[in-house]
Amino acid sequence: MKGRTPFTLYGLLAVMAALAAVASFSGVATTVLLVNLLVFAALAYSINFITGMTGYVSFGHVVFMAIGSYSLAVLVSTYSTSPFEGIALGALLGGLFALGIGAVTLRFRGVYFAIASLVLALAGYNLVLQFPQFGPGGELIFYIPFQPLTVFFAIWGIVVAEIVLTFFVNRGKVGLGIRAIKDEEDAAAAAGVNPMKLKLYVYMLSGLFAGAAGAVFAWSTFGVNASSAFDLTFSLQMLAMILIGGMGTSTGPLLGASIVYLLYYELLTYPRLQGGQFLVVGAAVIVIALFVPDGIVGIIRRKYPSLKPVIE
Amino acid sequence: MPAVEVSNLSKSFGGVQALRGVSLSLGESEVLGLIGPNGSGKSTLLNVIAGVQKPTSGTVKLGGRAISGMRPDAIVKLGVAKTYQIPKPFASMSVRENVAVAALYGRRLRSVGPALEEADRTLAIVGMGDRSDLAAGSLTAQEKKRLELAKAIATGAKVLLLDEVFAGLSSEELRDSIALFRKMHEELRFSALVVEHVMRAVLNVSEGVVVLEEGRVIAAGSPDQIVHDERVVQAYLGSKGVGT
Amino acid sequence: MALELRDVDSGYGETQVLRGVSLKCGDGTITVMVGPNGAGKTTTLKTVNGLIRAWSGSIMFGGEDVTRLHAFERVERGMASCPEGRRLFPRLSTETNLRLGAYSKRARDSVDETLQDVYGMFPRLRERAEVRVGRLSGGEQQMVGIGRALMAKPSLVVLDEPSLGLAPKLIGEIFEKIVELKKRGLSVLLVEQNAFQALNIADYAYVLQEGRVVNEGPPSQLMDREELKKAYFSIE
Amino acid sequence: YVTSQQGTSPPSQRGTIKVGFSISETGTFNVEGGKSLAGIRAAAQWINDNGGVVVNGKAYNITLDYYDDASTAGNIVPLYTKIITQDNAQFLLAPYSSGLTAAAAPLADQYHLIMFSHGGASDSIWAKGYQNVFGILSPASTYLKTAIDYLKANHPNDKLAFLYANDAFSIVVGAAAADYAKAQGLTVVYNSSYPATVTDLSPQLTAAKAAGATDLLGGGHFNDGLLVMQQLKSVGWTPSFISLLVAVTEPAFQQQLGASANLVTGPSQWETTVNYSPSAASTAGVTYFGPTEQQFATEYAKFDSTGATYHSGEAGAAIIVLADAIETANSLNTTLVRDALHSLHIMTFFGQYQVDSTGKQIAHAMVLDQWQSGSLVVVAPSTATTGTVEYPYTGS
Amino acid sequence: MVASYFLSDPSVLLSDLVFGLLLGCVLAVVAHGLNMIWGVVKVVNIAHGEFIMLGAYGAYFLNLYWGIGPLASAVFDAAIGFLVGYAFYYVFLHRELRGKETVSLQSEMVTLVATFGLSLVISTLALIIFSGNVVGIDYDPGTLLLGPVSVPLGGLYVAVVSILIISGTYLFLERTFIGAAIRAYSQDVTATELIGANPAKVASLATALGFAITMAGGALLTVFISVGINPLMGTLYAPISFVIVVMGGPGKMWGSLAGGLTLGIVFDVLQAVATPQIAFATGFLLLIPVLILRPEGILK
Ligand SMILES: Nc1ncnc2c1ncn2[C@@H]1O[C@H](COP(=O)(O)OP(=O)(O)OP(=O)(O)O)[C@@H](O)[C@H]1O
Ligand SMILES: Nc1ncnc2c1ncn2[C@@H]1O[C@H](COP(=O)(O)OP(=O)(O)OP(=O)(O)O)[C@@H](O)[C@H]1O
Ligand SMILES: [Mg+2]
Ligand SMILES: [Mg+2]
Repeated sequence: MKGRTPFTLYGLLAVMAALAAVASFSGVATTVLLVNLLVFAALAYSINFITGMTGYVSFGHVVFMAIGSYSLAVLVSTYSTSPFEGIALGALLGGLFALGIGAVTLRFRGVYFAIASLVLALAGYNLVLQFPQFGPGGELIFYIPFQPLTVFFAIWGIVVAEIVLTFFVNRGKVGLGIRAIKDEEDAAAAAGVNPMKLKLYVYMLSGLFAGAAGAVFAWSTFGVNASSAFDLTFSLQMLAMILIGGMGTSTGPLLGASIVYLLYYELLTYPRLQGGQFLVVGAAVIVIALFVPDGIVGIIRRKYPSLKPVIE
Repeated sequence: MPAVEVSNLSKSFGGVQALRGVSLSLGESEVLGLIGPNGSGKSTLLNVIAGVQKPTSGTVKLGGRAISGMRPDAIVKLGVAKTYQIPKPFASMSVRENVAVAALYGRRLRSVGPALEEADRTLAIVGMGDRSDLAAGSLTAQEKKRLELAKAIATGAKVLLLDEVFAGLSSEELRDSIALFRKMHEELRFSALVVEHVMRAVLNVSEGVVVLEEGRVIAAGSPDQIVHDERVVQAYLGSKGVGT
Repeated sequence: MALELRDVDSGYGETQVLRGVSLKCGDGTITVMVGPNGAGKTTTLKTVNGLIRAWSGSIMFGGEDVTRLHAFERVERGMASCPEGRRLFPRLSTETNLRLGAYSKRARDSVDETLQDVYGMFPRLRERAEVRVGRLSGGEQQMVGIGRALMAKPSLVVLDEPSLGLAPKLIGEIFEKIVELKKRGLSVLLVEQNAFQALNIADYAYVLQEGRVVNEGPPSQLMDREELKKAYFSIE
Repeated sequence: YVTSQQGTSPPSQRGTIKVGFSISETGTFNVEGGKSLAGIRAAAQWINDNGGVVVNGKAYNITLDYYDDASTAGNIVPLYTKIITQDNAQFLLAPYSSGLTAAAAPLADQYHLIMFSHGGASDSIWAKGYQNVFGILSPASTYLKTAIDYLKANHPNDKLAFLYANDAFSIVVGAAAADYAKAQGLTVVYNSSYPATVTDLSPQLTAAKAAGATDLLGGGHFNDGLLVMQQLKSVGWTPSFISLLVAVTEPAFQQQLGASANLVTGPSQWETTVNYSPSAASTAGVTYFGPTEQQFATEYAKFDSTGATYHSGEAGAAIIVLADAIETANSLNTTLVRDALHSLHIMTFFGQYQVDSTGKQIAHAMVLDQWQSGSLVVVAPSTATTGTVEYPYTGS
Repeated sequence: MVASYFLSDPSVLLSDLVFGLLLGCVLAVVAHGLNMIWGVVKVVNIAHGEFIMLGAYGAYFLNLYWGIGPLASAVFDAAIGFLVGYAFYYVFLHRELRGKETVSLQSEMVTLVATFGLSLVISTLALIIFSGNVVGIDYDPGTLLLGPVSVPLGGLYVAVVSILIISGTYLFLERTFIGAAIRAYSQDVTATELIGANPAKVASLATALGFAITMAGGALLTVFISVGINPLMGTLYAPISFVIVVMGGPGKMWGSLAGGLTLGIVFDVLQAVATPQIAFATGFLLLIPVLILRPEGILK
């Protein structure tokens, strides 16, 4: 591992550079499309930290996204700050909340953790409605100029940071410890791994990036609304993306997000499918989950073992 | 000063009293055998010392310092490592990585590279060098036990708590394993608490033997004394067991 | 012939483990298989009870070709096993685990009697009847594993290292129990590292090495009894 | 001006005006979206069949360029960017709901295109300083005004309970109504909101009853409207006057509740039964534009056999007003059409249209409906009524 | 301000408790089907809500065309659900689960995502076929007056039926061989096979039962809260079901009832003393202390 050329990282960064070039030089329609794609990729990477790496299914992950969205929306609409401050606050609060929440919920394993995270999303929705600061019915809308390229580079930066971190976490000390936890948590502790510390660390990263991505999402939609900010479908989409791409890997989330989002968007704008696109998306998700259960990275790993250094 | 000092340790699970005031001390570099009928509390004792379970009462001291109640990972870093009676390998990781985890975290190494090197050394010592790239999940039952031992050693622990690492070996393998153990002990000078039902192993590796029954120490002494202790024969070895 | 393997190949995924294994287990006899670590003993038993498929060759059980049958179908025909690692249901109680052993139709009706039988054999388990099996000690779990196999009222029991983790006193008892099973007309296929005691009760033995049967015969022919005796309790 | 004679210029030689928008055919707003879409298509079809939009003597057909936004805010920006920059739409309609409208509105300003909002009634949209966004609807804060005016005039001693959903729209409606009622000197004894995901409202209803309320106003969506009605029965409370948002004006409300729907009232932007007509327009001193009520209903039936609701009306009306503004400006230029939209004061089948300087609707009036013996009767305001309020509600 | 009415009139508290209990039973019965599938077969059925919805539509159409009441429809729904469950097992789960020693995390994720896809497909189809318009059943057996408290009979019937269903499944799992095998399956698939049970048969039966209960639950749901039946109604009940199952302890049949009642009472009583938002937030967050103090659910 040590000294091995990090092909994967170079490859991913090259892809990101290419995306930046495309976003800068092709039309606005492409740019906004890439913004959405990268928002999903950022979310997929964020849930990958906790679910992909440790196997703790974060069912209510959308709650961190909501924290980010509201951070930005409150700052921009109430205090008229720049969206960048909103992203910073979203990331900060996302990370802090993850630490606080994780300190309690990461003690629960398996389904218990999954549902503990789910109740936070359900409760969060109701709490947002309780406080008028988050707007009537949890809706805050704001008007700032439409600057697709600025939004693009904000989310681009977030994804690049996630890629680099995912890569190094996976390769490094933490990654080895986390894989041990994923397989046998008690035995990991008996080997000297402090499971809580490692889990909290990746959960914090996970919350931080989900917060940042949520903030960009609010920016790109000029507002936030309680029922969509806490929409559990987001959590499920994130899980589907990492499963389809390849759980825990540094290429998987980007692959999964691209496939799911582009398929979805293509179908959305395919005129004859109006209203029925979810049939196709749903069917595709079913087929991929059942027939390619270890994701695209998994297939490549099995079929072309020689490509391993490039994809992992 | 003894390496590990256990005083008056009790542990109950709901109604079950697994340990009832166990005291024993394990000297520096000493190998102590721990035997007793099934369910007499041997594994529980190891678990409590290693911090995997919290004692109901009593204390465990390591080099004079109380460690009872500490987290297992903290105890490992202080130099106490345990194997699982039912092996718990990190199944999806390679054998090498399994051991590297223990080296990396047990010895507080900073990066993966040196840990892998340490893992290779340890695997060579326990004779599993040729298995290092296999997924730990595909090892045989015996190899998984050996892997447990390798992990414990790789943590750099000065005190090993070994739960039935000699079980299930054929006669020849047992002979080799005993020799291996002695060699390692000579080199590494660790102290060890060896839980074992295979008497040949207990008698050959340990300087002293402690016998548990229903959570109590019922006898302690040299291997020779123990084999001939009436109570031990009665409760554990079985009258027909010895010598036949 | 209770069981007969003819020229069986098998393994995991792409890895072949067994290479042309043939063995027989006569009606009402105890057949023991010994061999070094990794020889393929467990793999043989798994192929016998159907947890893995034979790649080629055939498996006859009670005069019927069971090569293509699922594990549960073999149980239904009277083959019960206590596998490596025991495979108990950790969150169910001891008693439920045992009762589940009598799942197959042949055993269901007499479940209560068989249960008393098993408790008679392992009184310790009666005390632990209501405890979740996952919380039992290693040896106690081993007893549940053997007990559960017996609950199936089998004509053949397949045991993978039943003495593993048992106290010496109990090991002696276990082997006595196995002999008792034989007396009741059961056939036993046994893998044991406790070669001395195992061969002591065996009618016939096989030695496996690297997936092949390298030696077979009545135990008396296989090994020098005196040497074994020494090997067991000697201080080296 | 759209002539009612066919064939000013044969449709084949006409130009086209592309109106782009996204609509919720799936997701949370699928029902409202479906009704809106049918209304839009019906209105556009009617205009095209009746001479098109005439600019400088040339007739134009309205073509619609739309996508399903799945009720999801994340889809709005990519879809509208595509509509604007790739499909080259000349005018825009907003999506359904104020949240989605907020995501689309900045693009209208950025690309200097008119955007007509037909399904976003929240007042907040008009407080953001958009240049090009116009509304057709009465804003949320005025929804229950007609009902309160009625109570003030006829039953000033009633004690009012307000119970409404906690979503961006309903909470503005409810809170503004409670304030308005107090300002009118009525007694408000209970005032509470609930999340749309509520599963049991009996505690609220019991509390309101215990507080001595005689009238119940509020609601939010179809589901909770129904829930309120059912649980009124189970908690044993029969208010004298009930006015609920959204649910009441759906035919399914009456189908499901049967007799207990009788005499329940609800505010509505529009009903197929309202009688805004050219003669009503001349009484009000404004011009009438577009299809009559009857013509719209006939056209609508071709696109949706289950009948028009106010969502159909408001969305259709947006197209009609837009067409009139283009003809008034006699240009397709955004700035000129925008000026026209600011100065226009007309009546359509949907009611009056006039906006303030922010683009917010000020002339359109809400109506109050009441179920009477199995049919929905418009009981207020007087300009649109087809019957009078029956009081009190009896529960059967 | 709400709290004061509540304090001044004890019958209000009593009403809220009664309504909370009834609500709890309704919630319990819709969660119960999930408990079978998820707590027992370990399949996180994200499409749970969609099957509740289908159950509700089943009751609606039976009522519409044949005038059958929701309670009777529940039986019919259960039969359909049973078949659907079998189909579901063989289409969705069999491939993934067969040959596995235990239901691993990977398998849980796979079935989770696959059922997510299924929920998209079903709700989209439902939108196309049923249209988004809300429908409902006009079924009102009246109310029972108990002093100052009025109890809706519909709710009472549902409560009784849900308790019957829960006791039935409890007895089935505890007292029959196949029931015990179902519990065993979730812990070790290989071992289930070794006791002579066909794992596919065991798992498919559990799935079928789970679906039968889920769809029957959908029908019962239309009684107490006949809030509109619509293609998206599942999104409301699915998350609540998940919380209830964990609160009561997955795989514990009475756990569904314990979880349902807890949520029902907390929701309704707190709705009256505080706000509904606080009530829901508290009800959901209550799961956390429950998990800390009783890691395996409210029931022992
Ligand atoms: N988590 C637990 N919950 C309940 N009882 C337990 C638990 N762990 C152990 N026990 C009980 O405590 C007793 C001691 O168990 P322990 O595992 O220490 O025995 P042991 O001496 O290691 O036995 P063996 O030689 O069979 O491995 C046993 O009766 C066992 O059933
Ligand atoms: N699940 C598995 N996947 C891949 N290879 C396996 C698996 N289980 C066992 N093997 C391999 O098959 C070979 C034979 O293993 P088996 O378990 O049959 O040996 P054994 O004779 O029972 O040894 P022991 O005495 O250690 O129990 C070994 O080389 C082992 O690595
Ligand atoms: Mg033990
Ligand atoms: Mg073996």
